[in-house]
This record gives sequence, structure tokens and C-alpha cells, in this order.
Amino acid sequence: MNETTFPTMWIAFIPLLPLLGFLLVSLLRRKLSEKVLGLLGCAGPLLAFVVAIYLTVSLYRFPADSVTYVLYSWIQSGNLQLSLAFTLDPLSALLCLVITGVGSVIHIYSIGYMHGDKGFGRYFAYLNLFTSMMLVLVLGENLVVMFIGWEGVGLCSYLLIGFWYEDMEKSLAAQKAFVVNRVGDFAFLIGIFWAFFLFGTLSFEGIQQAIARLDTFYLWQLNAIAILFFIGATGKSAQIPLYLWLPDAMAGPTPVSALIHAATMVTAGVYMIGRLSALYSVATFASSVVAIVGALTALYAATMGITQRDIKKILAYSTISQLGYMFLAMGLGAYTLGIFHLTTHAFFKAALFLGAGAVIHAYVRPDRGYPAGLQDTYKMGGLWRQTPLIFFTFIAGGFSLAALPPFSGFFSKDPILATALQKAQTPFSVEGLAWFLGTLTAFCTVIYTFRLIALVFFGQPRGDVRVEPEHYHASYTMGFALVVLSLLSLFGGGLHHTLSSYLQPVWGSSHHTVEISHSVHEFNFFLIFGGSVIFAVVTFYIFAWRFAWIQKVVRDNPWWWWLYFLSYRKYFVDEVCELLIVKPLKRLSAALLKWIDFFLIEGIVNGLPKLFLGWGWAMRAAQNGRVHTYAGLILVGVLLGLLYLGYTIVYSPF
Amino acid sequence: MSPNFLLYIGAALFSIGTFGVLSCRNTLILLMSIEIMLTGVSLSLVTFSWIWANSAGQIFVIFIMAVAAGEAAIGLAIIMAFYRLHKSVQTDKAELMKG
Amino acid sequence: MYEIMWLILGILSVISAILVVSRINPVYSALYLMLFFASVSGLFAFLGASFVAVTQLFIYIGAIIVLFLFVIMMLNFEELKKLQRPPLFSPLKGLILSLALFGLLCVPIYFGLPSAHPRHLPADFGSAKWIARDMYIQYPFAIELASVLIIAALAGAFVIARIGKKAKNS
Amino acid sequence: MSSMVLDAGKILLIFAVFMQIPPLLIYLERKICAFIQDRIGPNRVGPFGILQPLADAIKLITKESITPKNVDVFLYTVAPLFVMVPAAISFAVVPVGADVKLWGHTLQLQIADFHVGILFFLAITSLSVYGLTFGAWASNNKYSLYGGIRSTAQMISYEVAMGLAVICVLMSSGTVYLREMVFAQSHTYFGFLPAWNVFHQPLAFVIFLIAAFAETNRLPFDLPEAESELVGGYHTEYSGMKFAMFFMGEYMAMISMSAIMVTLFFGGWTLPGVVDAHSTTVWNALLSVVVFGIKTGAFLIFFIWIRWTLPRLRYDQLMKLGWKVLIPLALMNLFFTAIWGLRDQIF
Repeated sequence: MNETTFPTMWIAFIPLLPLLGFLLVSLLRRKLSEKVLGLLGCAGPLLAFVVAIYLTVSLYRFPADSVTYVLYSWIQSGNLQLSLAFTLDPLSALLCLVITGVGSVIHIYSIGYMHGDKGFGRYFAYLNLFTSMMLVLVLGENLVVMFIGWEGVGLCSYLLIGFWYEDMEKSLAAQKAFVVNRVGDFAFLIGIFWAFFLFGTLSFEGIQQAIARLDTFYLWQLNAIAILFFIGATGKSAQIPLYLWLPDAMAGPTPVSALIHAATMVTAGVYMIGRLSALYSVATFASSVVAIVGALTALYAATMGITQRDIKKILAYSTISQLGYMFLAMGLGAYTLGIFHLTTHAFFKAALFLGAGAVIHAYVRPDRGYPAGLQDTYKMGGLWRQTPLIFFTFIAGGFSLAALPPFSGFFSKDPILATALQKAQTPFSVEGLAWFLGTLTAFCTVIYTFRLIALVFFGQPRGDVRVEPEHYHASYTMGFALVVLSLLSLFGGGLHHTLSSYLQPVWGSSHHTVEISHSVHEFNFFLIFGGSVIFAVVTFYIFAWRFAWIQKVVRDNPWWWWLYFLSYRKYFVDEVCELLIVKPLKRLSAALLKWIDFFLIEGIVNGLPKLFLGWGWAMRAAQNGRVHTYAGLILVGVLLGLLYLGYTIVYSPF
Repeated sequence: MSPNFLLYIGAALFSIGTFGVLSCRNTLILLMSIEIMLTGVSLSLVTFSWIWANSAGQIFVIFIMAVAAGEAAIGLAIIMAFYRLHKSVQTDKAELMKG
Repeated sequence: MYEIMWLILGILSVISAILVVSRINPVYSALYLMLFFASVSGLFAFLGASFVAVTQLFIYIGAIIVLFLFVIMMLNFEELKKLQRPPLFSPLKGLILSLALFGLLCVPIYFGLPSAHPRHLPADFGSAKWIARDMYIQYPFAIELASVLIIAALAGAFVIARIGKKAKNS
Repeated sequence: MSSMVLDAGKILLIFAVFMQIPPLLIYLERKICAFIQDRIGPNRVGPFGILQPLADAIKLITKESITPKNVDVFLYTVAPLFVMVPAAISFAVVPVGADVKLWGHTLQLQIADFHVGILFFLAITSLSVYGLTFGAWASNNKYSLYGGIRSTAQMISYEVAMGLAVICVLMSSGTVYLREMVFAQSHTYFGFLPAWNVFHQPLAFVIFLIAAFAETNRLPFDLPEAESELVGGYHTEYSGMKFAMFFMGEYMAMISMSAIMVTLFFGGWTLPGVVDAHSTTVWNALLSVVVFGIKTGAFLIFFIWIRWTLPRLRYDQLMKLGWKVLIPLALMNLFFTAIWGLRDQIF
């Protein structure tokens, strides 16, 4: 294969096909039946998946590392040369596969899940648009194209969280997600400006080359840019301090949570750091910040996950926590591991969410036929006999999340911690801290995972709603999706070695993977594996069979109870935020409304007509209807222009 | 003699045309003054074309001629219509648009 | 030789232009306008732009001024005779403005342009072929536009003249 | 400098010859008119009245030049010049004969071989309308003014058709140099048919011919004069030498028009089998001038013949013919000529 034979043009088709699906579905959603709409909605991502496979195989056999397809030259303004271009390299190819693959499965699942919803067509339109935008984000050749995708997925996330917009709470959750994201996006935008200011280009390749040429004097600027980008990433990927929106985002349909708020969109920040690895491997300070923030987020979210009652909230906090792991890996420079964890996480978290969706769907209110919307795990229980398919697929995802071998989560999480331990020179170094926090998180992960499994599938049924076995058997699409994803989370770990060699060209020749010594590896493995097994058994025992006892213990012991309450109420961060940020902002808005809007703006708005009235009165004399007056006035204008021209000529340096 | 002389001539013609536009009450002469202005510009363009041995100036003059021909046709048609309405070609009769 | 012709024709063109704007009788204005165009056309010819010179002659003198005369004759014979020297729209103001314009136009010529010496002119400088070659290759769109403009002017002139007629009849 | 002297000589020679033709034409016109009307015509002065033009000239020169009271004196005086001068100048670009080699110099029998020959001719002939217009306006006479208005409208209308016809010829011959155009027509088809443009562009020739009649104000298009309705039109008030100049101008315009028609459509001074286009001998040149003269003369006689044969058109018929027949025809011809010229690129 040579340069000319690579099917470059097809790259554009990857984002284009779902976009086409979006257009078709949104235009025809009132005309077509649900079945056709579902087919149409799934066709875009599925075809894109096929194209992505084809291109990935082509790229594998292609001598060059990356291929760029320039759609057209977009902005040409002085220094700024931007084109709407897509780059396919191993990293973006992998992400494309994940997005279109997992996306397609979730689309198929949605056919069953959204069956009968009156917004069926709208849902698939949004979902297709999201897929398209995510692919733009991933394939973008430069920062601005990436930013288009970045904003596009944010928009779709907003639309889908507030999908049931008649519910006020859900609308508010959507707004919260949007506003919080905006804070991050603002930093990201400033980062883009600064990057252009410093590098003179915005294409990733150009930035890579510019960094290679740059003097160390500019290191602080590199760090600043990297941190700005990371702030953007904290918004999109729900890291401290901008994680607040993700738990609320669970208001959307569950497949949306699976696709957007677990598998793809929230990993955009991780992908961005991978894409800018050239920047982050130089900006060591920023990398340390990334690692520490990631580790802190991981532990912090995990502790909150332990006490949640809502099945989706638990999974949401676990997502934040896992994202923390990814950032930890990225911050430590283990880019391959971070991306690998992203991939496996996409598999098992999607499986878990879809499983959760199936569980929610399985509970039907006795008096009415449709899903009760039950999400409280305390009211579930003993589900495994009734819904074995959900149970087994959920187990596969859950074991993977808890990083038990041989599930895929183990293969991606264990090396991250091992790398941190290997790199740790002293206990109080960044890497040491990261390892310590990561290990604690791993145990917490095990706890909340097994608590979840025990509460949902074991023990006695505690709720007043019944399980409708026919319901999930009826929707083959949901079952199919669950099986596919659970198989992926079971066997996804096998990709490890393939992936590290496949992705190597992306990080550049200067990047080396850390060799983990045998002793570190064994110590890490036995510590985590052993700890995990112990915690798993204990948690499972307590929550499956001694649930009433543990509730009583917590309630009676004030220390336990306060810990529990603190964690359950999410450390009151939302309330503190309300008090410290939202309230003053509201007060400021009121003041602005009173002083700026009523006084200044209204004054200007009312004053302008008066001004124009006076001006018109004064200028009426000029408009006397005589051609000569007009010509003379035109001439006066020309003379003024000429005067300036003459001035510049006479006083020009030439 | 330097061809700059001809540029001065062009500027002078343009200014004379401007004077005509500003001062003539007769619309016909007013239109003629506009033609003079255009021709002044044409002269400058042809001079530049000669100075730089470049065809662009002369090509532009041809376009100016096309515009001038159209402008003359339309302008004279307007004068005819105006004359039919007001029985005059004096500009000060055209005051309907005053504010 | 050329320079002398430039001088003569240039001064002639300026004088005739002044005569055009200062006549009361539009027929005389047209006559001097003819002289003006002829002298400018001569200037073009002595600048080597023979095609442009002839086209100038053809279009301005052969068509535009004839149109002017046609319109002058169509208008009321009596009114032209009645025409007094028009009380100029503050002639002083017009004079000052146009003099200022001339002065300001001279500034860039004086300061901006070095005393230009002609480049080496091609042998067929100013011929129809030389212009056409560049014109049709570089400005095809402008040519189309000009043709559209002329057709629009044709139709527009027709319509406008008609409107006047209707108003007269009604 | 010697070339300037040579040019001056050429101008003098051609002008001298040129000025002798109108009196001859007037005589011819009267004779042919008489022949057509079955009369004898002038026969008093000299044998067959051949000295009649001379007598006319003496009469006109010696007659009192009357300037009516209410005329615009300046325009009244210059107007005849505007008729005569353009007609004379326009002849400058017409090649009247083959190149001739004299005393080591190659002499062109053409005053000016312009970059833009035919365009120059068109531009100059379009000036002759001013004579009529100014004369008509200056006369301060209703009939004259009508004549002037008619002449301007007529000239503008027919100039367009004429120009379009010329463009067709230019496109088929690929040059604007009249000299080259003559050379391009000097060969033959099938060994006997001269390669004249009239065979390439018959429609253009017809249009040009009609437009030429209109431009020279000859019947059937002599509306500006229209003795029967406008009592002489623009030259009603003229008399004496000024009238003679109008008269001369008309005939000179006719000559120029005939010459240019011969050059454009009938091979100019060439004639296959008689004149060798590329020879430079004196004999050949003389022969070519004779050929040119015969062709032009034929056209002049054609002009006269038509004048005494066809009736005058009405004004609206004239305008209709110009705008609704000739211009569309000419445009169509132009279109098909362009298609034919581009046939290699199109088909």
C-alpha cells in the first residue's frame, strides 16, 4: 500500500454517517414508525463502525503513522491557518472503534429501552448527533476542530440529560451540567488562545513540532497551557472540582448514561491529554497536578459511592472514580495504560449501566404496566433468580470494575498502580501518594461494587414493586447488547499487549513505558488482589445476609452514623457550593439587574432615541433634498479620507 | 517630461468634474460632469498602464467605459422621465426627498 | 515629441473640461465635451493605448454624446433658450471644495510616486490582441458582469423612459 | 523623418485624388438618375455635360454665404466641417493598393496601418452625425431640428448593427488590421472562387450594406433630409459653400463606406488572377489600384442606383428595421460565427 491508495476520503465518512443519521431521523421522526426510526438511528453508527474497522485495518497495513484528510480550508487569517481536517492515527482509530462499537451496541439496546417513549425519534436524533460530534472530537486534526466536537458533545449531553424536559428536576440537572461544563470550556478556550499565541499553530502535529523546538524558558507557559487544558478536562471528565454535574446527569435515560456519561464523552479529557501527550510529557508540573487530582478524585468519589442508595448514582460515582484512575495514569506518563483503562472502562461500565437499565426496567408497578422507575437499591433485592441474564452480565461488569482477574478491569488497573509504585522514589513523592490513594480506592471500589451486587441481586426483595420477567425477555435488543458488552468486559483484558505496541507511535520516540520490576509487580498484585478478595467477601456477606444488622450498627453508633451521613450527603459539597458560589452569584445578578439593567441599559435604551431625535432634528437641515448638498457632503467625506491618505504618504517612512 | 504630469491632468479633470457636479443646476451638464470625472480616472489608469507596461489599467478603462455607457443611458432616461413630470431639467425641482 | 503632445493635449483637455462645466447652453457643453473626449483620446493614443483611444472615441463621442444631444433636442426647445446663467449652488463653496480635492489628489502623486520612467513596453502594447489576451484570461467574470450591467441598463432605460410617459399620459 | 515626409506625401496624394471624386459622382448621379427616369440629364456644359460639376463648383463658391438672423453662428459655421472632416479622415486606414518597391523603399499604399484599423474607421464615421446634429440645432428651425433628431436616432441605431456585422468579419478573419484582412482574402477556393469575406459572411455583408446606407443618409434611409416632408432637413438653412460642404461630405462618406465595404467583404485591391498580392512591382501596384477603384466605383454606382429605385422608409419602419430585424440578425450571426470559430473546442 502506498500514499495514494489509502482511502483517505473515508475518514470524513466516520463522523458524517451518524450526522446523516441525525439529519434523517430528525427530519423524518414524525413521518416514520418507531421500527424504521430505530433502524435508521442504528444504521449511522453501525456503518461508521464498519468504516472505522476498514480504516483501522488499512492504517495498520499503511507505512505512515497517521493520515490526514483535509475537508476544506476553513479559516485563513494572517498567521492562523485552520482547516477542517480529520486525522486518523492509532489513538484516534482506537477511540473511533470504541465510540462506534460501544455506541452501536448502546443504540441497539436503546431500541428496546426506549420502546414506546413519545420522544423516540428525538432520542435517536440526539444520540446520532452525539456520536457524530464525539467522532469529530476524536478525529479533529487541530484544537479548534476538537473544540467543535468538545462543545458539540456538551450540547448533546445537555439535550439528553434534559431529555424528559417536562420534569423540572431533570431540566435543572441538564442546566447544571451545562453550566459547570462551561467553566471548564472557558479555561479550555483560553488554553487554545494561549497555545496559538505560543506555538503559532493549532494543529496537533504543529504543536508537537513547536514544543520540540521550544526553549526551556517557556516551560512555565507550557505548564500553564497544560493546566488550562486540564481544567477543561475536569469539566468534561468530572474531576475535582468540576465533578458536581455527573451524578445529577443520571437524570437522563440510562443508555445515555452508559454512552455519554460513562463510555465516551466523559473520557474526552483523558483522550485530550493523550492527544497532547507531547505537551504533558514536557510540562511535568502540570502532569503531577493531573496525577494528584486524578488520584484524589478517584478516592473521593469512591468513598461517596460506598453509601449511595440510587443504583445509577453508585455507578456515576464509580465512573468519576475510574476517570480519576485514568487521569492518574495520564499524569504519571503511562499514556498507554490510561487509554487502555479508558477502553476497558468503556466496556464494563457500559455493561453495568445497561444492566442497571435492565434492572430498572424489570421493576414494574403492580397496578400499571410500565416501568416504575425504581432506582433505590434498598428496595430491590433477590433479583438473580428472576433475571439470570441480567445477573450474569452484571457480574461480569462488576468483577471487571472491581478489578478481579481475569476480568478486563484487572489488566488495565493493576498496571497503573504498579507503575505508580515503580516510579515512586519516596513515599511522599507524587507517585507514592498516587499509589497510596489508588490502592485505597481499589479497596473502596471492591466495597461499593459488591455492596451493589449484593443489594440488587441477593437477599430478600424489599420493595413494593414486582418484577416482570416477560419484560426483558421480550426485548432481544437489550439482551443482545448486554451479552456483547459483558463478553467484551470479560475478554477485553487480552488487548493489553497488542494495544501498547499499537499505540507506541502516537506518544513519540521519546516516550518509554516504565519497566516494572518483578518484586514490585508481585507485591502490588498480592496486596491488591488479597485486599480485594477479603473486602469482597466481607462486604458481600454483610450486605447480602446481614443487611438489617449493618443498618442498625450504623444508625446506633454516632461515629459511624456521621461518617455515613457525610458520605451519603456527598460531603455537603453541593450545599457549600450553593452557599459560597450560587447564592452570591444570585445576589450579584440581582444587583446587576437593579443597577446595570434598569439604570444603565434602560437609560441607554431610552436615551438613544432621544439622542437620535435631537440628532435628526439637527441633521434635517442637511437633508434638504438638493442633489448638490448631498454631493458636497459626499465630497467632504472623500476629502477627509484623502487627507488621511495624504498624511500617511507624506509621513510614511519610505 | 515625466508621465506624472498626466496624473496631475487626471486629478485636475476629476476635480473639474466634481466642480461641475457641485455647481451645475442643469442635470444634463451634471451628467456630463460625471463623465468628465470618469474620464479623469481613465486617464490616470492609462498612464499607470504605460508606466508599468501593464495591461490592467487599460482593461479597467474598458470596464469604466461599459459602466459609463450604462450610466449615460440610465441617466438620460431619468432626465427624460423627470422632464416629463416637471417640465424642467433643473436639479432644484428635484426636492421631493427632503427631510 | 510625445511629451509635447502630452502637454498640448493635456492642457487642451483641461481647458475643454472647464468650458464644459461653465457653459449655460448644454449644446455647447456637448460640443466642448466632444473636444474634451477627443483630446483625452489623443492622450491615450500618445500613451500607446491605441485600442483604448479608439474605443474612447467610438463609445463616448460616437454614442454617449450623441445620446446627450438627442436628449437635448428632445427637450423643450424654448426652455433651453430661457436658461439664465444658473445661480450656482454657492459657487464659491463648490470651487473651494474641488480645489481642495485637487490639492489633496496631488499630494499622493507628488509624494507617493517617484518620477516614473516607462518600463520596456511590449511591441504590441495597447493593441486589441494584447488587451484581449489579458482581459479574457484574467477577468472573465468581470466581463460577464459588465455585459449583465449593460443589458440591465438597456432594460432600465427603457422602463424608466416608459414610466415617465405613463405619468404624462395619466 | 523621411517616413513623415513620405506619409505627408501619401496623405496629399490620396486626399487630392479623393477630393476629385465627389464632383464626378455628382455628374454620374445626375446622369444615372436621368437614365433611370428616361431623361437626358445635363448636356449643356461641355460634351455630354461633362463640365457641369465644374460649373456647379464655380457657382457654389462664388455664391453669397447667407447666415440667417436667429442662428447660433458658431455652431452654424462649424457644422459642415463636422460632416466633411470625418469622412475624409476615415479614408486614412483604407489600403488602396499593393505594396510597391520604389528606390529601395517598400511603400504601402495606405496612409496608416493602425493597430485597430477597422475600429478607427467605425469611430471616425460615427463622428459625422455631429455635423447633421449641430447644423440642425444651430439653424433654429423646426424642420431642421426634426432632421437632426432623426439623424441622431438613426445613426445610433444602425451603428450597433454595423459594429456587430464588423465583429463577425473580424472573428472569421482573425485580425483587426485592414491590410492583413486584404491579404487574407487574396487566395481562392477551388481555383476560381475568390476567398472574399462576402462568401464567409453573407449575412454580415447584407447587414453592413443596409447599415451603410443608413449611415450615409442615402435613400431609402434619407430621413434627415426628406425633402418631401422636411424640406431638406438639417441643411434647409444652408446655402453657398456651407451647403456644398454638406453635399461633399455626403459623397465622401459614400466613397469611404464603399471603400471599406470593398476592403472588408470583396478582397480590397486583390483580384485572383489579375493582382498578385505579394508582388511589389510598380505595374502590379498600379493594377491593384485600378482594381480597387473599379470595385469601389461599382459600389458607388450601386448606391446611386438604389437611390433612384427605392422609396423612402417611414420613420417607425426605419427604427423597426434597425432594432427588430438587423440587430437580432446580427447577434444571431455573431453567435453562430462564434460557435463555428470554437467548433474544435466544442465538438
